[in-house]
Amino acid sequence: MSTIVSLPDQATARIPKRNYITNENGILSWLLTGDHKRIAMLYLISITFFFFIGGALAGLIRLELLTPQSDLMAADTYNKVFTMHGVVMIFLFLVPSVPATLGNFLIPIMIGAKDLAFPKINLLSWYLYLAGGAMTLTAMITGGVDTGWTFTTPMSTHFSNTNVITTGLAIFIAGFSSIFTGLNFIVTIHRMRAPGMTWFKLPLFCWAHYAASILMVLGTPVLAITLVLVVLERTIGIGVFDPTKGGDPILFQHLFWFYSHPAVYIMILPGMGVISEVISTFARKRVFGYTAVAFSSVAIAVFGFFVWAHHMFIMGVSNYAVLVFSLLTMLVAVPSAIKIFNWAFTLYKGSITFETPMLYAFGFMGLFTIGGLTGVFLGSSGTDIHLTETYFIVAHFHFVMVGGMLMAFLSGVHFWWPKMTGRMYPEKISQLAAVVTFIGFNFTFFPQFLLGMLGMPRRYAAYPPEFQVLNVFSTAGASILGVGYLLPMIYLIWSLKYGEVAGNNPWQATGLEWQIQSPPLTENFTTIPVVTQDVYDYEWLERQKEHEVTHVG
Amino acid sequence: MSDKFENHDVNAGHTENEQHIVSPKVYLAIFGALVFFTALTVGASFIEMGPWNPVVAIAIAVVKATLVVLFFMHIKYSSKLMKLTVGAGVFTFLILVGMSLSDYFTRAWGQW
Amino acid sequence: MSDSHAVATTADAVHHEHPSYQRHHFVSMEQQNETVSFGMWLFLLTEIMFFGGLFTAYLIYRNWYYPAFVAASHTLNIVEGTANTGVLITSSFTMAMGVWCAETKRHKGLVWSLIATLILGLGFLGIKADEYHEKYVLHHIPGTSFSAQAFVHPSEEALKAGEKPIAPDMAAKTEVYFSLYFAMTGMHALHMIIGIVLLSGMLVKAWRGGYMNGHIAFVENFGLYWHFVDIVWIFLFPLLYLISRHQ
Amino acid sequence: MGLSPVLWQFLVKWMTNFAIIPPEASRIAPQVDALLVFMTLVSLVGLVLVGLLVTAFSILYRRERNPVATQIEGSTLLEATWTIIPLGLFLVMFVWGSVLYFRIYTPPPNAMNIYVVGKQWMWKAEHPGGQHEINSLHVPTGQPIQLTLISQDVFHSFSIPAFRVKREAIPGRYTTVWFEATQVGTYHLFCTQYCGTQHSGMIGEVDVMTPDDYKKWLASSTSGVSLAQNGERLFASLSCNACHSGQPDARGPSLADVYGSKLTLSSGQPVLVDEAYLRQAILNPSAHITQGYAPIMPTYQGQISEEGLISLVEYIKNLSSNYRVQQTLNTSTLLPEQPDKATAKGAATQGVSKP
Repeated sequence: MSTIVSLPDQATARIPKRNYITNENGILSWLLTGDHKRIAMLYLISITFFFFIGGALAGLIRLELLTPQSDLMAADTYNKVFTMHGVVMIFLFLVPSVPATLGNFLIPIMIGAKDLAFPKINLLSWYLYLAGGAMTLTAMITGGVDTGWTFTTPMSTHFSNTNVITTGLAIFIAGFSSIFTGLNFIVTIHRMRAPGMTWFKLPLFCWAHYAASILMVLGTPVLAITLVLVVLERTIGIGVFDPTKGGDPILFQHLFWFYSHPAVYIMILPGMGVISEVISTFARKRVFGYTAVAFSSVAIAVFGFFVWAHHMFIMGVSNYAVLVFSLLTMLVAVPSAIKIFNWAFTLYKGSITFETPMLYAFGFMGLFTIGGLTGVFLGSSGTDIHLTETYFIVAHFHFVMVGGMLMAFLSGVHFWWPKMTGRMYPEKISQLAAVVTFIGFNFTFFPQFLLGMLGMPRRYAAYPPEFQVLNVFSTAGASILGVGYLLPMIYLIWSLKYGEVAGNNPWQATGLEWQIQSPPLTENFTTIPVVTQDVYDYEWLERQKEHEVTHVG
Repeated sequence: MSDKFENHDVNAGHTENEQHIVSPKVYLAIFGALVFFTALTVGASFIEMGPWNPVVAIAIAVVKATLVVLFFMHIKYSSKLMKLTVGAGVFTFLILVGMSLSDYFTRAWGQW
Repeated sequence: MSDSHAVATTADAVHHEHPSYQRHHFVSMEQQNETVSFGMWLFLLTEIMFFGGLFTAYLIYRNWYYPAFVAASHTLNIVEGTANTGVLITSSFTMAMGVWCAETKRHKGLVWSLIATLILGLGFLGIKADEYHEKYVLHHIPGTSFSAQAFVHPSEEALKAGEKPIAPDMAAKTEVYFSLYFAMTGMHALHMIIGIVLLSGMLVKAWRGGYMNGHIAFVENFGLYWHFVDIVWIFLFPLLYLISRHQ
Repeated sequence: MGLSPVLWQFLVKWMTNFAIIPPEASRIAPQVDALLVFMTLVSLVGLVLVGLLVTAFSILYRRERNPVATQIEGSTLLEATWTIIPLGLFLVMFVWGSVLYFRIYTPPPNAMNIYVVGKQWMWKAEHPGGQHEINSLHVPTGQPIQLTLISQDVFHSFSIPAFRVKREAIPGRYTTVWFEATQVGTYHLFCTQYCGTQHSGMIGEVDVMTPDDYKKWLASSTSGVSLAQNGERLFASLSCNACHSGQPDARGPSLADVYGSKLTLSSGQPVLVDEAYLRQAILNPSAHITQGYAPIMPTYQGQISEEGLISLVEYIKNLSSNYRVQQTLNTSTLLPEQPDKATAKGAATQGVSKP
């Protein structure tokens, strides 16, 4: 199979001596850095750490569900394990994953800026993230928490006697990390663009992050205040969510989902941004209908605020509210459909190669399509009654988040790895890993759709024996999936030392980030670029290369 | 170098480099208005107006807040982007309040 | 493969003299100032939504338990509440004047405005503390010590003032009111305290002659924050203190 | 090798038990399944379409065959197509789903009511005839059954996959769902809302019986005291009848035939008297005062358990004359005058909450 990879001559090629990694030495130069690229790397390390913690917990869950009885662990342990899995994966991995690592690293470079608008706040947000993570781990080690990541009242306020307060405050703090990241991105994209970098020359990656940032800035504080109220209710018993004192537990649901539904768009939108970049690069084509894809991101962000009560259809909200929220849910599904088809048609008349990031992107498209369409099953109120709170929800959510978001994350990490480290990852084994991940994923989560259809409720430590076969499939798939995730971990670390030198633009991609050295200088650009070319302008790139050949070569 | 940064930002629409300095007279007038409206809202709450009491109270609060935002916080003299930002905040706030309340108000409509 | 910057076609070698307070990644001071104030506004948006959750809760329960909200609201000290509104509005005014003084480089004016703002801010908290203390005495702080007895059997003077006894089940709902009262004014007071800490630091710097070189982004943005806290109070005051005072 | 017999066993088990949907055992189930099938088909078509496009383009336009890409800006027509067609399909699903939703949550007037109380970690079903069941539910075929659900502690969710119905049991509020079973058999009953440690133990069985069998079961498992009878005892022991005596000069309104009627509250609001209203009027009386009466009723919050409330509600629902109310009142004149103290004496009666 042919490839577009063009690496410099390995015999002579060297990683540039001066770059953001070698610029300063010593641990303090990392811990006190204001450089968005270094902070991105710090984030990359810390979210990987939490991903493997969350993954280990997922492994425990799957092992427990291998048999119908709760034999590996007692029911309360199981409850703590799945709660921690949810909390760690959602608040400490999925929410910061692409934005805090790839977004942090790339957004300033993509728009031609030297750094994010507020480098110190960027660093602060990493420390807040760490503080939140440390508190979560503390809560986990000192007895765990068993409310589920949704902290449903009055369970979390009056009936659970586990570390709800610690975990709640941990999420509160991690939430502010997310707010600051989002705030930084919005300001940066508005104010720091290089001359000539108009809104419609922004890479779709930036549009997606812009949309996600709006959700972070406007949604997260509502979660924060809700958790504060839960903590106050636990500590002094204020009774805002307590039915015995006249409070309404459904109000908690409203406030919680006002954040937590947009949160899934916070998680998926940056992934969609990655996919746009990757598909364009490996099809050598401008993204089909750039404007539609850009605006669909913003549409998802705006509509994302209008649909939260679809998590509460059977919870006794008013039937009129159910109608309205169900209708709006159907509307928010449309921009996602637009994106999928636009990506598919980007391939049309392209010149396609199949490097690892592209394989992950294909995986994303398939799995996200399934995840999105099954979301419609749940958005339609009549079928929601049967499917909600079963493994169907679990499968749907994991198709979107793990199948969608994690695929996109891995796609992006591979795609920008040469830029971040200056070295290529080994192509063959990483293609293998992509395929293994895809197969393992389907084995793990597709049976869960069937379990959900059959009515198996989620969060069950023990289940009726007739569901065992599908659960065994799922657990078997999870072990394949685990291998799929460990492989990149290993070969990416290996490539740090032994990978081929990547050069500036191994993929022949058009983004500004590919026109500078890899790894970039601390200040990204020696002089601020003036953007004259269009976005995804491959013809410009060709001319540029010819120009170089005639003048340099 | 700085001149290159002007006016390329078509949508953001920040056009003025000169910080608009609001004169103390304006501040004093706004301060007077705020004190007046505070007295008005306290007074209004002692008058029986039926369902209009909360409406009047909220309306006066909105007027006061608008005055503060426009003048003390300089939004009147700021770029479109800033105005849009404030608008977005208010809009999302209203979504949160309005759509949550819509559930509560319509619960009484049916037998549910 | 050349080593870099294919894009940066126009080599712009002209370097202006940058003031020391310009951060390296900004091209110009205008860009820096606009960026910082935009960032501040976005932060205020998160604050709006932060209080938004509380306002939602307030509006729902006010609708459900209107009699309890009326009765509980009447126990608040309207004189202190109104005085506090005045204090906060005045502090907003002095803060605005402080920003003006900084803009026009009036050192004395800035220092005195900030001192006035600080005193007014502390005054607000003082009055608030007195109100909280009154609630404590009356057992109106939610939690174990809460008692709604005063609403079921109002005292002689309350009856004279026109208060009517309310049924015990509705009286119990005053706890929801006071929960929200303390949550909302408590969050507001917390913002005030944070503001006063920042203000003190700013005052010290201003005292030593800071903010006179035109770099007044901190003063301006602190002003935005302070006004925002004022706005929150502008809404809290009628919602909490002025429910059907005529009854 | 060691694994293969195990795997084989599983495969056989799976093939023989293969099912992707639970049995259709209620009148609504086939209707829900019809929509599910429609959605699945649409999803499959969409997925296959995307898959085909991606595969075909990947083959046709791979670099070997098409070394130079043709840049295309986009196509408004195509984009409009894949905006409008999905939108149309989603709207069809929305309308169809909403119709089903209203069917599932709107009980027919002739539905037989069964109360279900959720608590950590069991379901207690209370039949009007006084049959109590824990983690099981006996229902006849061919008869619409309405479940009135409430939780005593945290959120629970009452789910019967074979009937395709599910409803949250909320603390402090009645919710309802209804179904009409069609197939005799035993089906799963799950709590699907995570409710604490033994969440997965909060499962039970729904026994669907022929109407005849059901009658036999009713007769054999009655506790001897119907809900209404128990409610009557509570009514007397809590001294409700002291005020709600039905006499013209009574301090409380007459409760005979109050269920289902439209009352005007003291605030001037009209209100329909249903289970939820009755429950609220006992716990939070002051907001539910009938026009013309003084707000003197004490609250019974914390004094009656949810089961007790259900009994009272059921009693009031079935109260069509005040004859027996006055009878009990006359026979119990020996009881002390203070209504509040009387509860101590009545604590033995089932339903009064024990501290």
